[in-house]
Formats: sequence, C-alpha cells, structure tokens
Amino acid sequence: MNFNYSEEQTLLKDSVSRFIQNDYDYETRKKHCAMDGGFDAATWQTFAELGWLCVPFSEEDGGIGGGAVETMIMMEEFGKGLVVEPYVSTVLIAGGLLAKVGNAEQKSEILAGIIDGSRKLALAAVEPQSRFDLFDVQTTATSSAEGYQLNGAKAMVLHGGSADTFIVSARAAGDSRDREGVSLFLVPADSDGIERQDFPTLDGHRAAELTLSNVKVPAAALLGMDGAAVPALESIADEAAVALAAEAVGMMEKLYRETVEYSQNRKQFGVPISAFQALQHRMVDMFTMHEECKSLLLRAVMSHKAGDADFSKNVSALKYAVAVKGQKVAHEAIQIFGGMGMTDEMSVGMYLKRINVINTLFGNGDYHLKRFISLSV
Amino acid sequence: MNFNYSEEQTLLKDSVSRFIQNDYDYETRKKHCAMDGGFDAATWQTFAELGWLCVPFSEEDGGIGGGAVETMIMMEEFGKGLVVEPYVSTVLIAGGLLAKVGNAEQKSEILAGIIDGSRKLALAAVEPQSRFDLFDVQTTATSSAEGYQLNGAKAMVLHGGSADTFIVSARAAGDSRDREGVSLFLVPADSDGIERQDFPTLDGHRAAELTLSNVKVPAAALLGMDGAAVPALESIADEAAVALAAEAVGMMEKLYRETVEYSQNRKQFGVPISAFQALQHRMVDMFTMHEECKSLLLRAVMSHKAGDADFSKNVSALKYAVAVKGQKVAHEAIQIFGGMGMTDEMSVGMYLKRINVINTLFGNGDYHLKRFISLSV
Amino acid sequence: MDIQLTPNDVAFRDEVRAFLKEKLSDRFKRAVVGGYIDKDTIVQWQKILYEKGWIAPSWPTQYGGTGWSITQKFIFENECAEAGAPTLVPFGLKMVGPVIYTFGNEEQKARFLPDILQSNVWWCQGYSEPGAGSDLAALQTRAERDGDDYIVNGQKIWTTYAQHSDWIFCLVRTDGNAKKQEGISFLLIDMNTPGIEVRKIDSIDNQHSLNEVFFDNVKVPVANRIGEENKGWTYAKYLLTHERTAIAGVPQSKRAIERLKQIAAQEISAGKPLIEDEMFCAKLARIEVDLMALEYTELRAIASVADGGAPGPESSILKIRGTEIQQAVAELSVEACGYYAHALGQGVGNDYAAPISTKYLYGRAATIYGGSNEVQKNIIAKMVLGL
Amino acid sequence: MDIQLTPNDVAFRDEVRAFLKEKLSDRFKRAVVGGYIDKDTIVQWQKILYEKGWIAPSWPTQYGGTGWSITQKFIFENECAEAGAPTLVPFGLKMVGPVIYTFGNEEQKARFLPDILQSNVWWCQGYSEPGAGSDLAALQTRAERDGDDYIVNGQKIWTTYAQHSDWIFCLVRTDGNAKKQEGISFLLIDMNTPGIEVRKIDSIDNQHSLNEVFFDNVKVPVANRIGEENKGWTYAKYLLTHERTAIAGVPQSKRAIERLKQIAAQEISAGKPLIEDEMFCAKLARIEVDLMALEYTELRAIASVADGGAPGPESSILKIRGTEIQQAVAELSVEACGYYAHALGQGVGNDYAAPISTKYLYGRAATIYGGSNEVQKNIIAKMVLGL
Repeated sequence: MNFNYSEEQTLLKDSVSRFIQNDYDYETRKKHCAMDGGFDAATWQTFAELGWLCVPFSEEDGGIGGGAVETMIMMEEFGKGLVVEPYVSTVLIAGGLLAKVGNAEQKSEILAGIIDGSRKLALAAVEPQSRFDLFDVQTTATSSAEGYQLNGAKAMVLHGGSADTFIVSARAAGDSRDREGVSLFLVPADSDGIERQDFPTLDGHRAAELTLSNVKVPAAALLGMDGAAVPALESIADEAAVALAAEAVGMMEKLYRETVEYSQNRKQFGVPISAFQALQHRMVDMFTMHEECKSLLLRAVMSHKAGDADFSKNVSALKYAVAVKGQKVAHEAIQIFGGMGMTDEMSVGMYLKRINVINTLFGNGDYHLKRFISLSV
Repeated sequence: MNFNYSEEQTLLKDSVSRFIQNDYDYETRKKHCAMDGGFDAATWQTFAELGWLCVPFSEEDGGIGGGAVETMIMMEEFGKGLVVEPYVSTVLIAGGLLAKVGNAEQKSEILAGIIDGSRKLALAAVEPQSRFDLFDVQTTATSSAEGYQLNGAKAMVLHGGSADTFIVSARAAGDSRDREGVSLFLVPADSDGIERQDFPTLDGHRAAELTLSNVKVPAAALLGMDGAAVPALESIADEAAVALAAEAVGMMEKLYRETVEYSQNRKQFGVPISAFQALQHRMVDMFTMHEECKSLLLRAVMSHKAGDADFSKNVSALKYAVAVKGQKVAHEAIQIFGGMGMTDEMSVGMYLKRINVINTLFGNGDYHLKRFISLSV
Repeated sequence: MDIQLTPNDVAFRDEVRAFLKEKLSDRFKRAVVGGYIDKDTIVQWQKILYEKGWIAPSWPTQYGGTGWSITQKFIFENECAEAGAPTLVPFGLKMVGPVIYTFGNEEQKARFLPDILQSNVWWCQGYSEPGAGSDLAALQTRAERDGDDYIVNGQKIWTTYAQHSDWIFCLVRTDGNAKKQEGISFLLIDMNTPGIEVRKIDSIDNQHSLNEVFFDNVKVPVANRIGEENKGWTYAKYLLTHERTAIAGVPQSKRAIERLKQIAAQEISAGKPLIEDEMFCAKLARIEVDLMALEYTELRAIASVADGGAPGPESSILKIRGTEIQQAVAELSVEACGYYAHALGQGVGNDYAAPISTKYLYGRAATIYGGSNEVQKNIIAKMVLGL
Repeated sequence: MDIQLTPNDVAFRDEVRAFLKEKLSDRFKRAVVGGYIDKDTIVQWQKILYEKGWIAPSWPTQYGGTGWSITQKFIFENECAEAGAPTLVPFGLKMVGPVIYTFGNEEQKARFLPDILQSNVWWCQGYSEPGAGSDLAALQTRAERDGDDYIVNGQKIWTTYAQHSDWIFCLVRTDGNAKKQEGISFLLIDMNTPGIEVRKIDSIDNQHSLNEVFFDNVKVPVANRIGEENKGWTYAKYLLTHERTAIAGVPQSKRAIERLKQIAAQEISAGKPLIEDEMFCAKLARIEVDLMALEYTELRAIASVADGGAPGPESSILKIRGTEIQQAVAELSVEACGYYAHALGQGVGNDYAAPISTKYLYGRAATIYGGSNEVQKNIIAKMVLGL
C-alpha cells in the first residue's frame, strides 16, 4: 500500500510543475486569456512537444497509456497555474470520448491531430434546459439517405470557439429526458447551419453557444452506437469531473499556502496578522479542507484505476466536497487577504472564479450529493 | 414601536426571576427531580400562590388574561432555572387546550383546579408511529350508547405519571393519517383499562407511555367537536412550541453568559482562557446565536399577539433556529468548559439535555424547516 | 410591547409609498436590478429626493434635515429599499456632510453642505491606505504645513468612486511624532488639485468602483481642514459610530431573496423548476430564517433608540450577520443561475445571471470593509462580552 | 501508487477475520452495541487476544509484541473494529506499558509487563488535575522524598476507570522550584495504598467512568519511579507522541453509520421510513463524505509510515476530524431516534435509543480530551503551517 508516484509519474509532475513555475505566471496567464481563442497557440504546441497531449491515450492510439493518476498529476499543477489552454475540453473530454467509442477510422483520423496539437475538438452535450443531466437532449438527429440532419441548441461548449470539430449529442429517438435514443456525431465546426457565439467566462476560459439548423453530416459521422450515447457521456463526465476536481485541489493547496504566506507578511496593529489565533485556526481549517479533498481525489483516482464499482460514488463524494470546501477555502482566502483579495492583481480572486466554474461543470454540489445518496441505497 | 414590558409584565418577570435566583438553584432542582412525580409539590403550590398558574387564562376562566408575552417572560426565566415543575404540560398545553375547545362545564370543572394547583392534566396526543404529526392517530374511539370506548397506545405523555386526567386524542373515523376524524377526550388517569409507565427523561423531566384497553368514558368526556381535533391540537402545539423555544432562549442566554464568566476565571498557560482570540470569536458567535433566537422569539410572540396569518411560519422559523443554534450554543459551552462541562456538577450539560429534549417536542429542526418551506410557497 | 405603527407613522409610510409610486420610475428600478448604476441615474434620483426635501433625513433641520423620528427614518429607508430605489451614495450625505455640520466652521458649512444636498458635488473617502486597513490609525499619508497650505504626500486605497468624485475627505498625518491616533487631521481636498492621480484598481468583479489615489505635493488650503489640527481621529471616530440604521441591509436582502425565488422558478433542474427542489429550498429557507431574525434584531435596536436609549448589545451583530446573509444570498443566487452565472457574453443565457455574479463577487468585500467582521467580533468580545 | 494489499497482507487479513469469526462471540458484539461494557467482559476479550498472542501488536517482540508491520497492525485494528470487537482499555497496554518497557528498569519490566499483557492488573492514568487540563505541565500534585519513599499529596481528575483500577501511573511534582516542565516525575502507585481516595464524578451521560483521585500522604516506594527523578515530562511526552494509529476511529464511525442507517430504516417520519427522507439523507451523506475523506487521510498517513517515513502533515488532522465526525454521527443518531433518545425508562421505546444517547453525551468529551481540538489546531498552526 503506497501513494508514491512512479519514476515516470514524478518526472511528469516535475515537468508540468517546472513549466508552471517558470513560464506560466499570473501575468502570462492574463495575456493568454486575451489572445485569439482565449489561449496561447504557441503554449499549446509546447504542450504537444512536451508530450502532455498524448498522456491519456493508449499506445495503440499514439499515447503513453497514462491513467487517472497521470491526469491527476497534470491537473493539480494546471490548477496551481490557472492554465487556460483547452486541455480538459480537447484532450480529456473530446479525446477521451473518441478513444472510448470511436471506430478505428475515426480514431486514426483525429487522435493523431489532437496529440500533435493541430486539432481541437469540443463536446457539445449540454443544452439550455439540461443543466447537469446529459441525457436531457432536445437537439434532434433525423436520419436520411445521405446521413443525418441535426437541429437544436447547445450550451456552454467549453472552448467551442476555437474547436475545429464538435462532438454533438443529439436525439435520434425518444422523449427529451429518456436515457435511450441519444447519439453522438462528429460535426466540422464550419458546417453549414452552425452558428456559434464565442464568449469568455469569468474564470478567463472560453465557451460557446451553438445553434444547429439543418446541419447535415454523413452517416460516417456517427460516433459510437446509434441511440446509446448516454453511458459513454456519463462515463466521460465522471472522468472529467475527477480531472476538474484535481485542478480545484491544486488551487486549494495554492490558496491555503498563499494565505499563510500573506498573513505572515501583512502587518496590522503592529504584528503580522498570522499572530491572531482566530485567523490561525481558520487557516488550519483551510489546510484541513485541502487535505480532505486531496484524500477524496486519491480515493476516486484509485477506484478508477482499480475499476471499482463504486467509482461513480467516489466521484460524487469528491465533486461534492470540492464544491463546498473549495469555495469555502477561496472565500476564506479572500477574507484574510482583505482588500488585496478583491483585486485582480492577486490571483486569489481568479482561483475563486475558476473553482466556481468547476463547481458547475458536470454537476454542482447538490447534484452530486443527490447522486451520492442514490448510489448509497 | 417598542419592545418594553408593561409595568405588570416587569413585575411578573422580576417575580419569577427572583424566585429562580433565591429558591431554585441547581442543587434544589436536582432534589425536585428525585421527588415523587419528578417535581416538588410544595413549589407547585407556591407557583399557584404567586398567581403564575392562572397567567394565561382569561379573566372569565379565572385567570388574568396573559398572552404570549407573559408566557415568554415566564418561560425564559424557567429556562434559566431549568424548572422541572409541569407548567408547560398542565397549564399551557392541557389548560390551553381546555380553554380553547372546552365547553363551559368542562372549563369550570377543571380550570379552577389547574389554577389553584390541585389538578394536573396531561395531553396524550403522540403515538409511537406519529413522530411529529399530531394528526397521525391510530388510537380508536368507538362510540356506544354510554359514551366512548378507547383503544390504543400513547407515547411521551409529558408528566403523564403525575396527571390525574389525560386529554387523549383518538380516531373516531378515517385512516391513520387523515386530518379529519380525530377527537379529544377527557380521561381520568385511574380509569379501568389504562396502563401507564412513568419514566424520567435525560433532562430530569418525566414522561409516561400509556396503553388504553377498552377504556370507557361517558359522552360528556368529548372535548371539542367530534372528529375535528386536529386544528386545535396543531394550534396548541404552535403555542407550546413558542413557550418551549422561550425556555430554550433563556437557557441560551445563561449558557453564553456562564461560558464567558467561566472563561474569565479558568486559567491555562498562565492566562485566563478568555484571552484566546479563537475562543473569544466563538463566544461572540454564541452571543450572536442567542440574540438571533431571541429576535425570532419576539417575532413569533408579536405575530401571535397580532393574530397574524404568518404565525405558524414564524413558529417554524423560531423552532428550527432554536434546534440548530440552541444545540450549537450548548455544545460550544461544554467545549469551552472542557472537562467541567462533562460533569453533572455544572448545569451546562443539563442545559444541553433540556435543549435536546425541547428540540424533539412538537417538531424537530428538520420538521420545522420543511414546514417553513411549505408555508413559504 | 408593541410593534404596530402608530397612526401617524402609518400615514407617514403611506406618504412615502405614494411618493415612491409617483417618482420611482421603472428606469430607476431596472438600473438597480441590473447591477451597477451609472452616476447620472443616481444623481437624478438624489435630485428628486432633494426636491422633495427628503435627501438627508438624518441631518439636523437647520442644515436641511427632515426632523423625522428614528422610526420614520427607518420607515423611509425601508420603503425606499423595498420599492427598489437606488441606494444613495453615502460619502457626501452620510459621511462628510455630518462631519462638516458637526465639526466644520460656518464658512465650510455654507460652502459644502448645499452642494452635497443637491448632489452637485460628489465626494469620496480617503481613509484606507495600503498599510492601514483594519488598523486604520496606522495611516502614513502626511500633510506638512506650508504657510496657509498643507502639502500632502502619500497614497489612499480602495477609494470607491474616486473616478467620479470632485472632492475627497482625507485623514492625513500632521504630526509624525505623536502616538498613532494623535497627530491625524481631517482635510477636504479638491480632486482637481495638481498632484492628485487616480488609478483604477482592477477588481474581481470586472467593474470599476475601486481606485488608488496618489498625492504628490498636493497643496491644500488650511481653510479646508475640519476642526483642529491633530484632532482628525476624533472626527473620524464620530463618523464610524454615527447612527447607521441601514447597516444590516435587511430590505436589500429581502429583495435579493425575492429575485432569487423568481430565478429559481425559471431555472430548470432535473427536469423541473429549481424552486421545487427540496435541497435548494432548504438552503434558501435557512437564509430566510436568519434574515427574519436579523430583521427583528434591527427592529429591537431601532426601538431602543426610539425609546431614547442607546442601541442595545443586539445591535452589535447587525453588520456581521447582515453582510454574512448578503453573501449567502449571493452565493445561492449564483448557484441557481447554473452555468450562465459565469458567462460574460452579451445575450448569452438569461439576462439576470450577469448582475447576480457581479453582485456576488463585489459582495465578498462586504465582510472586509467598514471594519472587517473579524474586527467587529473583537469589538463585541471586548465591549459587549467584556472579554 | 497502489492501495491493493500484498498477498501476504491479504493472507494476514484473512487470518484475522477467521480468528474474529471464531472467537468474537455475539455476547461481545452485543455488549459493544449496548454502550458501556462491564469490566469482566473486556477482560475476557483481552485474555482471548492474549492467548492468541495478539494483545499488544505495537510492543517489541521481546516484551510480547507481534512483530507486525504497520500495515498489519492497521489491518488488525481495522478488522477488530469493523467486526465489532470491544475496544481495548488503553491505560495498561497502550500507555504505561510502552513507558515501562522503554524507560523502566528490568525489575519494573518483569514485575508489571506480564500482568498488563494478561489483563490481570488494571491501570488508570493520573495526569490531569483541576488546574492542569490542556496545560498539563501546570500540575500541582507533589511527591516529597522520605527515605526510600515518596509522600504524595494532591489530586487528579478525569481519571477514567479509577474505580476499577489496581494501579495508577501519575505525573507528580518532585521539584517545586524548577520550571514547569522540569521537576516532574513519573510514579507507579498501587491504588490500595492508604491515603488514596477515589470519588466518582457524576457525568452528563449518567454513567460512571470518570473519577477524582485524592492523595493524602500516600507512601510510594522510590522503586516505583520510572526513570530519573524530574525527568517525568520526557516520558509523558513520549507517550503523547507515541504511534497512535487508530486515533481517527474510522471503523468505529463506519459501524456507527451502519447502525444509524438501520435505525433510520426502522424509524417512521411523516408516515415513511426516515431513511427515505432526503433532508435526513443529505445530512447523513455529508458525514459519510467526510468519513470517506478521513479514511483515505489515514491510509495516506499509514502508507507514509509503512514506507519508512514520518507521517505527513495530513496525519495532524486525524484527531480533529475523527472526533468531529464521531460527534456528528452521534448527533444525527440522536435525532433519528426521536423522542426515545431522551427516555431513561427500561423498556420504553426502542432498545437502541438509550446507548445512542449515552454515546452522544459521553462523546462530547472526545474533542476535549487527548489534547483538546483547540490545542490540536494550535499545534497544526505552529508545526505544520509555520504560523
């Protein structure tokens, strides 16, 4: 029984950590946010060159067969650096989904492009009414002689503005909240009938709203089995939730450490505010909440690795805890930073905003608490 | 707009407060608990002589027409003194119910006895399965030529062991969770077919379990309208809930004040523990929780006085807040008292136990939070 | 014990309501709901109140006050907030105005008060400095005497609306050798004086309300000093302890909860309106219960002042609980809005989400400014509990 | 990274399980569920473990230990707790025993250790005093040298099981002039010595576990002193920092949650089983999530020790969160039992309610003893966060 990283994992951690330390300070990050598409294309190429874009893919698919541990390692560091490049949306979610349900042709066509950094994909699965239920799909897929025709609206497509291809969930059969009847389609972003509105989110990332009007795709665009997409979507959602939680855990660590450091330098009433016992105990609580979320993260990662039946339950425990404790840690950090915590000069407020966004992605605290309860019966 | 007591109210408060101060210390209270019936009959007579037992009754019924304000005043002081005499069960609940729905004959027969201290009544409305739903009645009332015959089990009859008469809720018609069909009956405690088991509760009070096997009462024993008892029961439950909350608010005041005082005297590491900022802030939180519950108490009392439609909603807000904050204040008091808080030598643990009992009487925190939600729609 | 309004107060309340019904047009209400309000709109509303003679209820009548009882002032503030009127900018009307009429000389009163009442001149507050936050008396900005002027050098921070302001009232150090609270003077400074620079602070809500103000050899006539030299701390303290009825923000929180309920009725979660979700309702109800308590705590404080007494110990919790409740409502509102709470695009999602987020983020400051909640707890521990 | 047990550890776990299946009879399990266990029952269970050779896994093998790895010790404790075995009384086996074999002389080892292992002699702990709780070193009980004896005078408090004990290990002041932590010695005292009086402390759970112990000119042979005079603080500190794997109480809390779920399935609320009530389930789930975190935090600590390192910073939160979770489970259990949680009558209501209440009330002490949670936070602030 050990929680040590392997040699390769340690190298990976050091590599990402060093990059964040040396090349990704908060000012750099701000510049990336302001660039076309909301991230730095050159940095993305660096990620490709450093081999980070291939980590989660099997060797067969051109990757190194990394698992949940490797993803956790990278995401924690990305969290500390507030990385805005579309790693989660393109590599983990879209790439992960392709690897899971794509056929050989689809994989060979696209995964290589993701891995070498030349292609960006985005999953368009959320709809305005669906909130956290990925089976709640009103976009329709009508099959025809030439393939399919898609109609509907998609919401909060992460980094949808810079994607060249969407993976669109659409309903081939059934009512809008049926678990059966949903299919996935690979849709070029420049297809006729797609309108996209690209917009920034408060955390400096980007998302897009899509409307699809009679968008035509060939039969070969079908990804996975017709009408059976929900399990794959929910499976990738669980994996993405763990990755995002890892990002949040990285931020929580940074937040409690930076708060401790700030409190030791900030003087009021002639002493560093770290001397005040009430603040000390609250910083201990921040530390504790980080350790708890870190433990739940390891638990979820280990159960994924072991293929345990209770993986989803562990994911919900983790995502719920991060929602509550992550936000609490960030709130406390701002309070202890005082006025400085309210400024964009410090990154502490940006951590809060990113944690809040993460809390809405793939289910907020209440959603996961309810799912935890239903999985406990 | 003022929250000042009238001259009479101030006299009442001073009278109860002085009695608690001079004649009802914690050791005396312990002795009362150990007496027959779990309270002191002589003290009860003193209550009668001081005119306290007649306070809530109308002048017509032999009382002084006191209202929710007077009850609050007395109950807060009783709370501070941890009074075990059956004021709530006999005067407020049974007496209140009689005054509300009794006919002239029933009132004249019994209320005078309550007021002069010679009679004790207890409401037998709870059943093992009913929890907080007073309409959930399985005890049956079968009418016959001579009157009624009662069968069933009653739970947690407050001070049932010392009562000479029970007010029993029984179902004349309908299913066990129907709101219609429940009637009230005046039943002498020594009736054939009543078995009672008297037992102490953790807070030093007493309660009894009753079983009724073919208990016969005359037609004149019917209290209020046949089959229509639920509104009266729920109305008295709301009033009792406010009275018990007032008792809890009195205890919360005592708890925060005694904790402050103890912390100033208890030395550790060479200083009074009141010097530790983390404890100071927690005692401020205790003070704050008391003030909040006090405000909600005043709100409920004022809305009762005004006959507002939102009285029940105010009661639920109060009872919920007392459940959560009352217990929290008591837990914090024990923590700050340290080992001494764990002993029966200090009254702090008894306050916790009494607050916990109050939290189950007439609906716990969750029950009232749900009722608050349903009344908010 | 009686919380019924007297017939006079009822008549007064009805008068206020009728006034608001007539004058508080939808334009003002929409601006309030939309989040930050532009200066013009606020000024227009303040001028309407000025014309009615209701702009400064707390001021003594000889300076333009209304002569209302505390209950009437409370009714007025409550009705305005419940009706959704813009909040008055406090720096002139509630801060420097009272200092001027209490400690200023006749010339200062004549010169400054009318423009404050008429909203002709905007003020901002120069108290906080980078090294002096909760520990306000640690301020370093110094003013050195040079004939009939002071030469002011230093820096102020967190200066709300400095970018809109014509004047700033400042605490400055006039005696560097005196003890912390001594040696401080209270100066009124024209923002157009050479040597003043206002720099925007980028804040987490992406709005512009906070600034830094730099003073580089700024010449301020001694005639602009309030009261005596080195006595500024006394005047500032007066301000901090000055009757502040609306500190708890009860009607604002009530409105925010109403808004949240409307949003939760529109938002769909798990296929049904969010407002039908018990877990959500429980969170909302907990906040409502706290707000109901706060409302009565405030009434108790008002009543005890109306009765001629000082506010009781219960009043000390108004700021702490008021700001905590504001934050809790804002957090839950953000949660209710789902994804779109975090979207910055024009026309993306529902139009109610963006102001909700801005309010939530800016609202994090509520527990920091005006004496942080930690400092408030220290004060209660000492002054109320005697610890 | 790997949390799978090795085949050896799996085999070991199975051996423990088989042993428990055979020896842990229903009588023991019922006693554990019922609340306080009588001395006889505990002794019987401890003797079964002794006969198996498993009574003192942490002791060095030459004194009767098992030679297990930390993982094995963890597995053993976990399996015992999950199976519902009685908790061992720690005063002999986990407290004074290790002090004796580490700092005692050969004669002391030979005289005391076998009886501890065989549960022939019961020990209690004489540390706390009325004026020395969290500030243990402030103790006042003094021992004055008189030839080959010490004469002990003073008072100890919170002495668990003193009424059952044959011996007490005490910290006493042997040099009143030295600094607080110096001048303290570690004495073993026969409870039958004249001058010792044990007085029951009535505690809030209505059970008898706590006592005061008074020493009135109690004669204690110098031969009963552990180690050097005035070095007692060192030995006591060793005890406090001695490896304590089960401090988080994870399996106990797991069992308490299972019990709570059974109760909630039986209790009827609003006409249906309480376990179907979402508000109740949400409270329960929040605790379960915290416990899942705690379980992994403990595994991380164990793994880092097993790996040859020291426990990481995460281990510092085990006591705080462990006790908080225990209390939270107990509070919710009391709530689940409804009225009957508070009934003291024999045969009144369900039989599960009374032990639940006792556990809840006695459990309030968990955050007070063993270094109060406030002291733990001070330690983390200083030692882990460097504040």
